Amino acid sequence: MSDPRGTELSNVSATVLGADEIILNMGPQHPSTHGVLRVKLKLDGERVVDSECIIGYLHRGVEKIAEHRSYQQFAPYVDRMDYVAAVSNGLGYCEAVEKLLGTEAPIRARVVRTILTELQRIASHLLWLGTHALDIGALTPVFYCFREREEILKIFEKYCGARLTTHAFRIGGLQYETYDGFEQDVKRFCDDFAHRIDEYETLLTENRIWVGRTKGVGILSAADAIALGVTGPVLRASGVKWDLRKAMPYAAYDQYKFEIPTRETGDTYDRYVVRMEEMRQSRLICLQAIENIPTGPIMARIGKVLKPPPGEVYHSIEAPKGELGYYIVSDGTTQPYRVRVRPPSFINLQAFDKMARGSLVADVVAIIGTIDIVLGEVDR
Amino acid sequence: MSHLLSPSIMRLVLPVIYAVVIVAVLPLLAGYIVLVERKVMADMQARLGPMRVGPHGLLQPIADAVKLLLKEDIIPDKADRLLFWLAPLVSVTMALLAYAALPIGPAFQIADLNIGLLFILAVSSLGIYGIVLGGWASNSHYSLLGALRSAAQLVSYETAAGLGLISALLLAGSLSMKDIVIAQYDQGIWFIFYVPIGFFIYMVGSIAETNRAPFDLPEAESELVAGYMTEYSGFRWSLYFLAEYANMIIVAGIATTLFLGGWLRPFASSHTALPGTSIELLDALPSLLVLGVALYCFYLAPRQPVKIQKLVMAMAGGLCLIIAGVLVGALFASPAVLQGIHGAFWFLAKVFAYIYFFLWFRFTFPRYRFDQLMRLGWRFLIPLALVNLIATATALLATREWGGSLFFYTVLADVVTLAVAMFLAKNDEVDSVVPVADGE
Amino acid sequence: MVPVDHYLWLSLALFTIGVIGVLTRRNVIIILMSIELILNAVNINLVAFSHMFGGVDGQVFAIFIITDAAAEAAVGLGIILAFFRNRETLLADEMDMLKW
Amino acid sequence: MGLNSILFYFFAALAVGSAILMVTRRNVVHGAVYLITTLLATAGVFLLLQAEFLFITQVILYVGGIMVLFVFVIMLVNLDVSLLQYQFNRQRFVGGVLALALAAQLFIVIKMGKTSLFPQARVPEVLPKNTEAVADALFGRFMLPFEIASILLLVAMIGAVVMAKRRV
Repeated sequence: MSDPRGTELSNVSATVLGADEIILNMGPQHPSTHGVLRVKLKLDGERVVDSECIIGYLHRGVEKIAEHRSYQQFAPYVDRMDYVAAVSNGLGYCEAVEKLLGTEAPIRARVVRTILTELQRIASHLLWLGTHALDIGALTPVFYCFREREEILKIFEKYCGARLTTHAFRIGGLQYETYDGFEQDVKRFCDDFAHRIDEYETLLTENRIWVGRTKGVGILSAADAIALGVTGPVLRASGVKWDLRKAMPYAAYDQYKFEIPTRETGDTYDRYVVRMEEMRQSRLICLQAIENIPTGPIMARIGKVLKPPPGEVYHSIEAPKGELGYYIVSDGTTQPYRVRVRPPSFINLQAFDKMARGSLVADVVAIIGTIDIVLGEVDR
Repeated sequence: MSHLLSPSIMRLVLPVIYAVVIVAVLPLLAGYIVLVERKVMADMQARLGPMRVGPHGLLQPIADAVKLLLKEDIIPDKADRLLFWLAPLVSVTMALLAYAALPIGPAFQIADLNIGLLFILAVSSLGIYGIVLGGWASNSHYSLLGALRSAAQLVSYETAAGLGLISALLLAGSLSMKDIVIAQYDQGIWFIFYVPIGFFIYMVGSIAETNRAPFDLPEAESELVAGYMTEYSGFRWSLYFLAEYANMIIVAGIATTLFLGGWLRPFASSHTALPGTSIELLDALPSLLVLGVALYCFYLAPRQPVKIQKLVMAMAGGLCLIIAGVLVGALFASPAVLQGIHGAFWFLAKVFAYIYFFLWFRFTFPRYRFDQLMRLGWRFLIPLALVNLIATATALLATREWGGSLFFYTVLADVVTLAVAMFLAKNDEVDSVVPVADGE
Repeated sequence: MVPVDHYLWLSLALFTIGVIGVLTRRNVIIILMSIELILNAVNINLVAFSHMFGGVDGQVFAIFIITDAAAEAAVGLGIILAFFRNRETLLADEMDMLKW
Repeated sequence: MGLNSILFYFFAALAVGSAILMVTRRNVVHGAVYLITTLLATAGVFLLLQAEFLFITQVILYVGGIMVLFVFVIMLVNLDVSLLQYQFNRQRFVGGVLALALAAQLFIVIKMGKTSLFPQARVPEVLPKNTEAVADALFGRFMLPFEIASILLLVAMIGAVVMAKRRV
């Protein structure tokens, strides 16, 4: 400080310090980033000018593990990716391996799989709705959502003994027969759920604050969504009618009638509406399927030791969050040579920066919520 | 003994007693409001709420207080120690100071200031320093952003709330809290029926001022962690907490005094005595209500699972019984005592009713975004409050000039204000659909 | 009963401190705050005289001065914000460009 | 010395002490806090002078309004740099001397005029209700200045918005 006026010092610092741009670090232990997502935001006042998602805090090397496990042994691991939609993960993996083996599960197994997967879709969307509403400050819906989700988890528990990471399906079909009263349980849930979902909508859909917080927030145009590889409800809310259940039917979806809800704008509100409608459609699928579960075997004849012929396969399903794909390379041994998962959350998270730029800090929370990410799946 | 009770001494001693009572009771009251809040929340969310500490969680506030006091007191590195220490004190002092002018009963008031209402508004507006300085002194982005939000929010909504209050002030013609209640007694009607829109504006403004949902941006837990309180813990944190709940009671008290008739019972101006006595019909109501609660407690007591919980429940019933006894006793005492005790009962009942609305809103609505909150304040509430003010003043003037019933004119004024409100809301809707544009 | 001139002494002290602040500090915000202090010192005078003569005229003037102070603070702080945005400094002696 | 006098000297000491601290602090936030203390002490003096309405105006407007604005702006502009800079300007000695000279002049004026200029006026025992009296004066004789003040505020508001706007 040789210069008593200290002008030198002030000139130096002026280049270092921006006028009112600050870096705000959200996470990895921020309550509303749904796990250990870390977001670095560059803020101009309260407006986001740049954002960066930093992931990997939950990396467990699931894909690598697969290379040292037999095909059956790896099946429970996939449940740990999207742990709020374990059944869907299992379905994707089992069908991919079945495709690799060149076989198919019996029709009864496929119908039961469809029912359970659709229930899982409802459960996943319920969890999303509750936490998303909580992020935006509505404290009550989350408890209502958990109440209904609990019913679904009870059905899972009765069916296979586990609630969250179910490992419900086996390669080639199902391990367990449905329990007595399965149909009644699902039916009771579906009947109940019809007016439960109206209950959520009375709390949110027309609420001025909710509309104000979600309309026009985090807009993602259809072109951007396609360019970024976004799938699932996020894509459909942007106006692209793309649903693998219709586009490349798997399990037993080709037998049932259902709509693919889409919206135009691609903002947070549209994604909300799309997911609400998807829950209704899932309920309809469940009701149709439960009417007529075909009888017959639940397991294809595939033998105890799986040795798929050398080759590779890619199979994808419409998980609650978007396209969940498995790319499996077999070298003819009992263990896969390589397994690569295409997780919907990971790809959808790419759209975050597009949505967040120019929005406010409060919207960032809404935008993270609306993508519906699960970090277990993003990081694997 | 007689000289001790002489009026001049009592004039000095009574305020001190009141002050001590308020300072002693307020933390407990705040604790129980938290319990009520959790119970109401649980009820609205289809669950039970606190059930473990005491029957139905009756002792939960005490357990919470003990926990808070025993927590480690952490001062962040590089925090401004002096201000970090001072800020919660400012918050809580200002909140407590406001009670000086709040009339809980016709006599139960520490100081009947000529400018009572302004005094309360002034001190509660000073509470903002506690928040802003606390947020700044913590040396954390979260705290600072929370503090700045809250500064902006308080300044804007104070204006709206103040303008809402003035409509009632016009009717009362005084700033003294006591005179305002007396004016309502004289006119035989609570001011809420004259200026419902003013009440509504004040209600929204007061929710925003106390940082309650849906205006709880300064402490939006999902966005800014806990806002300005992020870095606080233990005792300091509980001071903030106390200040928040004390402020809630204050705003509820202001609303009660200005719009809901203060300590007056419903239909205070009509007198219907019970046959054969001098006891009035409606004066018996409080005792019966509390008696009902006491009986319910006694009904629940043997149904508690644990012996100690049975005991606590019975004690709660006994407490209610004692209160009911006091209320009944007051019926036979002198009119001043009757007014004092029953006044406090009605005042607290109205305050709790008002706070119940706060809770109801909190568990129903999502949270506003900062710009939306500002828009609501500046572009809807303040213009509406101004229109309401002018309309009410016109109604008063019309009554004075042309005669006729004030009620008729105020209804007209309200209709006009509502029309303006519709217009404003429609304008607002057009704006809010437009996506957030960049600031270029 | 406090003699009137004691109010004047208080006012004088605050006024002088304010002037010293304006003339010697570099930070524009502190300078602005010192101006507020000067205005406040004037208010004490006005109210003291108003009380001395038993009227309220002095108080009315004090209210006008507070209004003035509010206006001045609003514009002054606006200027400071604009200044800070453009020059990223708060020092009065660096306000040496007539335009930027 | 009655209670009134004790309170006056207490407030006076508080005001002057905080004022001195205000102009000498390095940290602007601390300066603002001391200015707030000064303003509150002055408000106390107003109360002793039975100017209740002005007391409230001072607290609500000055402390609750203007100073909040100050604190707000101080927190918006970054402070870390200014803490390290030299706090007084080059003319500090000249400025200080000038200020003291001005103070000395005023001192002499007050001292000389103490007996002649300010007759010990009689304070009426019962003052009219302060708020009403101020209101009568404001909306009666001082109506025009009042309106001018409101226009001034409007102009200031527009000016502040224009100045603070991001890019004009």
